[in-house]
Amino acid sequence: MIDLLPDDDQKALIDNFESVLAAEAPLARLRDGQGDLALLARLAELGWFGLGLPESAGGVGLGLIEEALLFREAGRFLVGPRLFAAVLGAHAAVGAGDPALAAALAGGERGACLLSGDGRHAFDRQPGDSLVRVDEEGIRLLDEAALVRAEPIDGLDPAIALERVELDERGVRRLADRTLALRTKVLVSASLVGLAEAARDRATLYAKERQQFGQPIGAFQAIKHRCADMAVGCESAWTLTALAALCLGSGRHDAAFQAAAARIVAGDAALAAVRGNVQIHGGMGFTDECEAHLLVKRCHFLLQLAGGTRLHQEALLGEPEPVHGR
Amino acid sequence: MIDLLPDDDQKALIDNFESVLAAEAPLARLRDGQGDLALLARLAELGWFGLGLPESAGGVGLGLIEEALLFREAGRFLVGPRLFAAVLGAHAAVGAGDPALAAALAGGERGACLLSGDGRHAFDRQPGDSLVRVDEEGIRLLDEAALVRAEPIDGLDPAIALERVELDERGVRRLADRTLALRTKVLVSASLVGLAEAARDRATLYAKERQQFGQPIGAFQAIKHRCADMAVGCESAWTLTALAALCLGSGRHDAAFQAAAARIVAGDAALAAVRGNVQIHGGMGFTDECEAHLLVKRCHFLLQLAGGTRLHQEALLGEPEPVHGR
Amino acid sequence: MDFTFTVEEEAFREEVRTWLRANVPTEKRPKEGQAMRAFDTAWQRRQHESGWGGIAWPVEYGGQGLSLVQQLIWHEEYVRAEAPPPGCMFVALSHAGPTVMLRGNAEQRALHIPRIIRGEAVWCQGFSEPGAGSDLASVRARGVVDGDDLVVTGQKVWTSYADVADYQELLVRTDPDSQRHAGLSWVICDMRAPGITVRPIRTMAGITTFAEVFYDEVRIPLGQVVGGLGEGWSVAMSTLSFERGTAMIPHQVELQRTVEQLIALAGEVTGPDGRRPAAADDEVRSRLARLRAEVAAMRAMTYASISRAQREDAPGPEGAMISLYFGELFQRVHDAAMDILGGESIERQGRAEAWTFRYLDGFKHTIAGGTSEIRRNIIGERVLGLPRGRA
Amino acid sequence: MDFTFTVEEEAFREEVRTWLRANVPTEKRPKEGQAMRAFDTAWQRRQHESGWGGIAWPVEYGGQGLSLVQQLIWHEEYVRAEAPPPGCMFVALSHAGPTVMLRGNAEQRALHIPRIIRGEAVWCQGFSEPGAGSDLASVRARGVVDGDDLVVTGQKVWTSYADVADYQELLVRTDPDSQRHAGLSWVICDMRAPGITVRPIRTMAGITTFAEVFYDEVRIPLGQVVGGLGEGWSVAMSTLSFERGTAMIPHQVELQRTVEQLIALAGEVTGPDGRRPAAADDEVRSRLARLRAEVAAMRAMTYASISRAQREDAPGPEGAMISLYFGELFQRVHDAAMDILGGESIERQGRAEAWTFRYLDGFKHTIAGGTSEIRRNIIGERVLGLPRGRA
Repeated sequence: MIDLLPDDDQKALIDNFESVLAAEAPLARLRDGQGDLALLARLAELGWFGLGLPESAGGVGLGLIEEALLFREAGRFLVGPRLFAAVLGAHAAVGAGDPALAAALAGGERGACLLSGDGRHAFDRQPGDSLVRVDEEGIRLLDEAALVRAEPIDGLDPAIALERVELDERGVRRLADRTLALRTKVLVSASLVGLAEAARDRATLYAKERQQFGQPIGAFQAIKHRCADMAVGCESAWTLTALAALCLGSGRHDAAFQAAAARIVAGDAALAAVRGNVQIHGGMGFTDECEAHLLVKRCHFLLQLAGGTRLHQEALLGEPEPVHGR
Repeated sequence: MIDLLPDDDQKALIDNFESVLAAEAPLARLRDGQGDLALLARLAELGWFGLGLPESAGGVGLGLIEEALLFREAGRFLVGPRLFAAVLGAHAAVGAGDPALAAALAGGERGACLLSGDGRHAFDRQPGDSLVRVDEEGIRLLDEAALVRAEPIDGLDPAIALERVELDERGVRRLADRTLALRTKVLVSASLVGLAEAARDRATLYAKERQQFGQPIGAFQAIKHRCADMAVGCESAWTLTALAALCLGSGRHDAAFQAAAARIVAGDAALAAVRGNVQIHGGMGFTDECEAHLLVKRCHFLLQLAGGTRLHQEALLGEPEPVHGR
Repeated sequence: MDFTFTVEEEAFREEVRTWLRANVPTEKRPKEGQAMRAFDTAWQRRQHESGWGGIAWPVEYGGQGLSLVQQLIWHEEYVRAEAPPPGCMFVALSHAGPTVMLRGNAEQRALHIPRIIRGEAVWCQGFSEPGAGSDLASVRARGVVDGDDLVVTGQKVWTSYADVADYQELLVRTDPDSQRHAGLSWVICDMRAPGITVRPIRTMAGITTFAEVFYDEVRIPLGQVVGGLGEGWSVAMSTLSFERGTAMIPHQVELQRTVEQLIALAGEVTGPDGRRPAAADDEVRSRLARLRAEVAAMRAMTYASISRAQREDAPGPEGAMISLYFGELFQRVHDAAMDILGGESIERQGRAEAWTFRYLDGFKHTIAGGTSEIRRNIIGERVLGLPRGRA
Repeated sequence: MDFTFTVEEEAFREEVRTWLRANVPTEKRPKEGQAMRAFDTAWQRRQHESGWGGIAWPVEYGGQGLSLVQQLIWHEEYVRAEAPPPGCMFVALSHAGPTVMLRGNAEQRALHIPRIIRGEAVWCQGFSEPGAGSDLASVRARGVVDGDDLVVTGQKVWTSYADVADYQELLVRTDPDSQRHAGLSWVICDMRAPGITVRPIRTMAGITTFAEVFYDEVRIPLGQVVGGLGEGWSVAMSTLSFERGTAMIPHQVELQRTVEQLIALAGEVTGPDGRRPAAADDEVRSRLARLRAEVAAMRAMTYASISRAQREDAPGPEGAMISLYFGELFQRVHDAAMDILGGESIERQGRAEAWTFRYLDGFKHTIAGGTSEIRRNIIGERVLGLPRGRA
């Protein structure tokens, strides 16, 4: 069965994600610098952190594709990186045979924060957090004690509390296998797609409404074609991200190939879309008041979250060509 | 004095080049596969090969900038690569203290053909030719005897007779200094500019004449903006090529920097323009009958003539930042 | 959402692979003329006789009526087996035949359908006209009713395989006062009828598979009009829904193979530094990885298109996204090939031949069947709902 | 054609260099508010007192009346000396002052010109309006003649330094029935007049040098109208010919320095492979070389523009080419910087600070003063003569 379109259950799930986030996560919330703590507590309550976690670990037991649908919507609404930390941390705990920790992370009783792949930054950290670090080799779940030094610094994305950190990884608790590194790529890709789609939709809407020289600016080919390119970027990035999620979810041989490819295509699509969205908004897009810049800043954050694009390019070149069929 | 615009003498020279070539070098001539031999004999007669050669070697004694003006027009009319061979060969002979050979090459009494920088190809070779090979280090003037093997092959540019060759460089007669390698870069850049300008002009003309959906296609932004990009490409490439010619002509410290930079910018501008010209011509541009493809093929030839773009990029990075002033 | 193959589909793949391995012609396909026609029709005949002719055609017309996934499997294995392209059989199998099935009368169907599937009749297409470019509705070739005939005068262009075709699907204006999409008729034109002149067009890649076709009072019996006089636009459009999600599959599979070949090429040729293989150069590697990722995205878009086709009757404007993406990606792949070939990129022989040919031939992919500019208009207006405006 | 500096020009360069070395302020320039105003005006005063104020201004107005090449030399040395930008003095020196010189009456000149050159008066510009975007002629702010005053009501936007300015060059519609370029007037507005409200605009880069300005029945004496009522468009345009080829010089010299700094940065940070410095990576090298070449082209285009200005009175549409090229090149340079910074690109502190600030701030370069789209229209229509058409 080849079906890259959501079935009815999945459609309902998407609608649910969207209606909750539309109500509770307007982008205006990002200006208070609270790191999305309140929103994330609410999402934990709704059970979203455990969506793809086995029921034995207190999760909902859905697949990676459903998790990707969640991160796509989360990307669209710029949900903070603690979502990554909770979901990936819980999966890591399951993989390491600690369902109680997984349940605590998924339920939000225990906090987790994400470290950058190179271990140099912590994002939206809270006292008592488990630390989650993912790179090409796999995932590390660290105790707070592993943090030798943490210095708050100004970040590009004003909605994320950034720290420069130094780690003592002798405190590493668990090292899970490579599939969690691939899962991370898929979820980052999905978030990038959501961001790209948000940019596409905002640019398109503005191009329909804004009049200049006597017609909506979207009637001018320079604008229309740029929006069209965003649409193609979103379509290519999402379909490939969905394919990667399905391949990894079913343990296909080409999962690593598709996951790296998805991250590359989604990264390029998102960067082009968020930048194009500023340009189409013109002078308005350059202001802090317009939300276009929030998408640009989040995009650069996501592009570094699990290593830069060149890293994924090397990973992709290291994989064999996928064989058709199983 | 900073003046990148031609003075009256230079304007007269450009007009002369253009009127002769417009009359004697219609692109239709390139279909007969004669390698521009007749045209080049005529240009030799007119003294064009010796334009930048000292009078003591039978030349006209003008500067490199005038030579660049010639190669720009030659590029526009796709004059064959034997022009490069004759001009560069004559300069090499002067540099090696052989004014008689220089005069013979400049006068067309002695033939010369160009080899690619990597020594693998010969272009439009005739029996008895001197062979001219330029790379980053300098220029080599070889006797025909240096040719161990020459195998005619099908080339991308149908107007240039292509051979795969093997050389025995023990027969190298002269090795001139690096300024001739830089001169080659400047002249290749000038030819690329001419080609880019030809593409810009043809695309613009077609966009004004061709009607579709009830108006000239040049009124559509997709076409108009592509033509505008060609115009900017031509302006940037020509002004930099002229600057490089002036710097090298007057022996400025930054000549190598400007020459490499010109070759990079001119190469990018030309490739974008010749490809855009095919696209703007639509279905017509895809035919053999339309001359647009001749520009594409010549562009790829020029891009390889003195080494690919990456080679010039490395050369540029090897130079210090130019100091302002002298 | 799902991406799995059933046991039956896997068995089907094995069957296809086995048959192709044993039956794909080993001789080289002639590129032009009657030799090419003989090759292409023989290959169609062989497929038909073995039960593989017309994989997308309904069983009642002698086809295989395969599911979309089976068609995907067929195309994947077809490219993998290096089977020859349908060539001059393409229009008959993928466009004219389906149109006659859908809109032709019983007599038209009985005459033409069996001859196509058996590889006995070759068709070409006569839609585009000189000067019309991307504006397909601006048909000027006239068809005047005179007794039992339509008398056709005018010109068509970009007709592939016109020199070897038996029939042409021809769009003419039969109502002289009509504008744009109205007043057109879709007729079956016998390419041997008096008054037809075929003039080959040489392309920038040096081949002559396209032609101009001139009509000087060509008499076509009214019985050859399909779908009725004045219904031409609707008839021409009806075929579009036949192919649904599958049209781009062969292109996608082929381009995927091309990128893998390019990666192999980069391991063989000397790189831009003149010392290491191209594949050792970081800039080349970055480009190759991006192309590999993009061709994977093209594959995913194709699967999404199949998914849509499984649910909907008519294809949506999303098709323009795949066509646009494919055309520009094809060109990026071959731009990279030219750079990787470096000094060899000026050759049309040996290792460079296939690459430089496709580089030149590939200019058509952003022009033919709708330029990239037109496709961006379609996406902007029909996918995103942006206003048409005054340009 | 020529590119040489005379002995006199070389001596001039030496003189400029020596003076700048001794006089460039060593303290850091405050980024906002009265502290910034004090800094910028003091620096202008110091230049003026040493005979370097108003290098492009005619001698009769207290300027230096330098030749274009001398101005070029000044700017090259100015950037090299890391001298501070003119900041809040920019509009007065480069736009409002020259306009008053050219089109003001004797009284207006006597009042304003000396105060500008001495760094005593700060000006801002009130041309753009909300919603007008690239359509500069769509001025809606009204000026109604009432006795000896013009009573102004409306709104302006994108006014730099409005919060510290003494005066504003203000474009209002004084003929309510007029359209587009007709019926506008150019007036000198005292920023302390009752009815003016300044609201700072924070940009995506986090700074507030722009503002919106609101006018609620602001009374401006008719004597402050420059060039006569209804002549506003012609007055606003007349300033354009003042700057001629020199406007882009500081940008060009600055960007050249930025690219060299980027090359240095690539030698310091770890590259995309996590092991070698970025400068060892072929892909990074290729991009850096291209940027270095392009900034050299920008320099050559600037010289060509100076060459044209030396011969012609009014600047041609070629200016749009440099502005377009600069804006997009600036962004490419900072895109590369973000990639080279890699993991550090998400910081706004330390080594990354200047780069990430300029990356964000640089979005304005394809928007402000004419978007890239508008500039391409101008080039297409006025340089190439393409038709305006219906979009």
